[in-house]
Amino acid sequence: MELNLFLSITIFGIGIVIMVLKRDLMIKLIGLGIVETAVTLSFVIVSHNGPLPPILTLPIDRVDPLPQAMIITSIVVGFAVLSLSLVFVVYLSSVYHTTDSYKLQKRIKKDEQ
Amino acid sequence: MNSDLFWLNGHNMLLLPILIAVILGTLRLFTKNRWMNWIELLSMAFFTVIVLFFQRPAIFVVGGWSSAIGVEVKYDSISFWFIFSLLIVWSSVKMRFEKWEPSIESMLDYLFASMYALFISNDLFNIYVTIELTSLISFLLVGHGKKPSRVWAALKYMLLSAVALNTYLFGTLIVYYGTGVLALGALKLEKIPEFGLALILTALLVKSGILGLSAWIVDAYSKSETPVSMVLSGIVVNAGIFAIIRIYDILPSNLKTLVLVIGIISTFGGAIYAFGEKNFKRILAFSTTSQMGISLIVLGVSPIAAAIYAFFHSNTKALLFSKNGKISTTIGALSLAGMPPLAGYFAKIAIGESHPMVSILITFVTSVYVANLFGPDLKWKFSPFEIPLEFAILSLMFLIPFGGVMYTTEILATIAIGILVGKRISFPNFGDPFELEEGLAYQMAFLAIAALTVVKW
Amino acid sequence: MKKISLFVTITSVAIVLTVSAFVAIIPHNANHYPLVTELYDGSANIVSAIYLDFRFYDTLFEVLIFSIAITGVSMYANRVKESGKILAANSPLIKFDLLFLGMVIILWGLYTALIGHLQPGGAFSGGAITASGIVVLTMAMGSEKIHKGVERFKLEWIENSILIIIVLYVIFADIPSGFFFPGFSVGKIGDFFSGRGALLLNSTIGFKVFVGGWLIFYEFSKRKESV
Amino acid sequence: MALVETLILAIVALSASILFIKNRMTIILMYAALSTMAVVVFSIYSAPDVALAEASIGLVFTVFLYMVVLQHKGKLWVAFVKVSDSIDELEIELLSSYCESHELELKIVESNLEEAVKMLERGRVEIVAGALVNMKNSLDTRMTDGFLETKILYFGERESSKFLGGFTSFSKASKAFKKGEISGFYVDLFRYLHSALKNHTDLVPEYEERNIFYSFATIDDEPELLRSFNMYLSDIKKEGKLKKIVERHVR
Repeated sequence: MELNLFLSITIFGIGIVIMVLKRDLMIKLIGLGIVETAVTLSFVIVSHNGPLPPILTLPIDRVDPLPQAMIITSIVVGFAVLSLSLVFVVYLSSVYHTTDSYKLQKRIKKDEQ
Repeated sequence: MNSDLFWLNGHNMLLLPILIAVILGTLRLFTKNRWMNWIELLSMAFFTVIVLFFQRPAIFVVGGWSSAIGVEVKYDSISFWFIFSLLIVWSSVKMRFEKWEPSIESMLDYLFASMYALFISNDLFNIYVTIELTSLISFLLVGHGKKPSRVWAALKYMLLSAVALNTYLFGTLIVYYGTGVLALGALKLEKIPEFGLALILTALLVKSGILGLSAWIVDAYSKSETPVSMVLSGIVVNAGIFAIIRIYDILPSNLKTLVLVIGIISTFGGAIYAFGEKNFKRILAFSTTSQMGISLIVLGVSPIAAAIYAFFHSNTKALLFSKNGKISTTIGALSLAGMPPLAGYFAKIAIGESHPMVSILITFVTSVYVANLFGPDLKWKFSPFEIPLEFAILSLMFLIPFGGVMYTTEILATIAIGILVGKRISFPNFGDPFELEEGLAYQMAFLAIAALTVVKW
Repeated sequence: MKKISLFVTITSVAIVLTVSAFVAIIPHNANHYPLVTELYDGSANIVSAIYLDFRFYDTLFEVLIFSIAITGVSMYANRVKESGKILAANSPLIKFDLLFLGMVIILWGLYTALIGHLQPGGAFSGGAITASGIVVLTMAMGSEKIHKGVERFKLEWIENSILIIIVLYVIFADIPSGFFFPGFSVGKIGDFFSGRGALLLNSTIGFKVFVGGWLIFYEFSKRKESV
Repeated sequence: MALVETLILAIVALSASILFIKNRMTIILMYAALSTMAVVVFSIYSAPDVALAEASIGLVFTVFLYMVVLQHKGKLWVAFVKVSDSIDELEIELLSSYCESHELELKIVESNLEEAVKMLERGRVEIVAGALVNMKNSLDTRMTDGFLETKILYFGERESSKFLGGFTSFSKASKAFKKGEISGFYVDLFRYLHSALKNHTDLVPEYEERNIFYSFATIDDEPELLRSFNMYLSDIKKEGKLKKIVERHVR
């Protein structure tokens, strides 16, 4: 595979490892943001098959506009998911006073008994 | 529809329910009145039934562009079964007339719009957008209520499916990189890079409630409110399986075998987890994983059979999750186990034709955990919202001439033995290794397996 | 258990990376979109032509996603009991500078949103820039004074009713063509009134994104420093 | 284009270095730097729309949200049980000085004894204060070291007697004891003196047990909090500050 695409897949994997390794929920969300950045990067890399931006240019010497339009959609989707999960984290930490996921799971298990 | 009145041709009538649902959902935010529910029910039922009865199988491009630059939508018999089950479950949830705030009601309308749009979608990126919308609505529904543990279940669901959908997007990108098209109809002719298909398949399996891969399913189903569980298990869980059916015939053969294997694992693993459970909703959650595995097995036989199976399963599971009374629970449980006059039996015939032994085995494990559903707290009770679900379960009886009747006595005997075993023997209860980190680990492990199956060194 | 899952994750990510290094893809270099979309859609910026016209079907769901996120944030933030606020800048010079900067950013965002069919930009980035202008204004004036506007103008209602405008545009924009999604007049390329409904959609969706960003920031700034 | 490869490699290095960093603020700033580099890559690869959208939504507004939500000062949640003024003031002063020395913000929730213990078990608070004694079978949570010596007064028979007989206040326990509902109970000195001074109780303790200490109850899944608090107590004991504080409040 092309080098840039391979590097963006590497960033994808690192983001997921951050989501598993780190116990703090905020940092898990940062890892999710890194995953989304990697996807955006790979879309732009694939769309770049010509020198010029897709404004008033011939199809021969411009980039492919379709992946750019798609990734703008998914950037907005990522922002929506981020804000929702952030408000969930705020609510949970206002009840249990921690954002550490292990402690949170323990306290919720105790709370349900 | 061939008769165009004004500009309402087939294309527009196919898209009309989405727009009506969006308008109604937006208007619903401004009013608290209960009669608004009636308006929503009647209008959605009217426009959807028009589509279901008069629409012929067809492929449109939204807005009438050429297929290369527009979004392609496709209506066929698979879409028919899924939209039919969506309409039934959605209207039965609306008929409960819960005391919800307007925002939740409007979200149900948006959910109808997005699921309908998914069920007619024939474009990889459009499938992504609609699945994302569906899952966002379901996060909010899961967290609704007073308990904080619900919010934790919703957050877990959200993080897991966000990772899965980013994986899907990456796979879509790689498919587009190799072929240059997104429409599934045109993809059949191209030579598709299989790595991208492996990524897409992993993401869709995570969304479709397979055991382990979708680690959110147990908490999200067992902790949320009753109508929310009905919505999740009757409507939302169909999203993944529908998308898998759509992409099934462009999958390479080794990925098809992988789907079959994971289906068998999920069928029996989910059943084994359900054996030891005592909690009603947790049994049903594990049974959902098991049934989704069965529908993956059926998918190996024929796509339309899988669609019918999903139809039967969503109605049955919605009826069971309502936990309304003895009648509904008995009908749902027997239909789940595959009692001959009920829907589950005719849905299982598809397997029975090719390999009967598997069908008998599935019936046995299902009836073993179905026996645990009948607790002491069930009452003789009946509510009007059950009617469409029960009618839908009984309605597949008219398939007798097509499906044919086979193995009736064997299946009856198996159900009896299974229920006896479930009543007598008490199985050990395994804990649930389905927390957030484990779920991510399962996803990545399956992704690695799928990548190893498609790679050519 | 957690250690095992971490180990599994790292090994499988490594496996996926090694596999993807061996995957060979022949790039297709697709470029389906016509010259400057003369016949179909008059907008000079083809990305805007795609997500406001050719694939507006996807953008409709995208707008739905955004409004659902706003509803959810305000729904769940009301459950949080703690409260905080952002104080105004204390020195008048900094206050004036921040005010000026915020005004400039808001104007820039409006321009970006409105001109999206001729230049890079468009509804979503323009709306977000305007919302960050509101954030800068909040740093200057303090959160109470700014966020009075949210209650006063009933912003949520306006922001929701924009969806109806969009759906009506979709239904009634191009009746003669016999299809739902394309909009009205194509217009000349580079013209301000070009690109079918680009101006209407950019302004409405941009306003929706702006209000949505403001509402989200408002809900979070009421629960300042709570994580 | 070599510049783009170097930028993407820098993004890889930044995201990998996040794995080894603990501090949240640093991580968020590194994320901001990372997406800034991504924006530069987009604009080099002639994707101006994506660059603008990522810069405005994915970079600026997201970082604004993180900065607003993230707290810069930890909080210590304390469930406080009122017993009598002197011991209450003493405990408040100890907790607040501990918070000052550890840059924490003290949040106090007032409640009665059993609710406080329930909140502690459910993880709603991290410390319970309110004249709790660190002797066995008093509370089944982790107790810190003692900060003030007291006595335990036994009423009725000593075996099978519980702390306040399982009641929340001394008066209830004594009423129940007079009615004969409980065979016996024990209470710490301050609760006894408080109610004895208020309403002249005629109960006299049969037996008293010495070298018992007042202490705080901490939540059981945070051992580091317990350790730091014990270290703090031993430090101020060594300095002699503890003696001063105690003498200021308790005669």
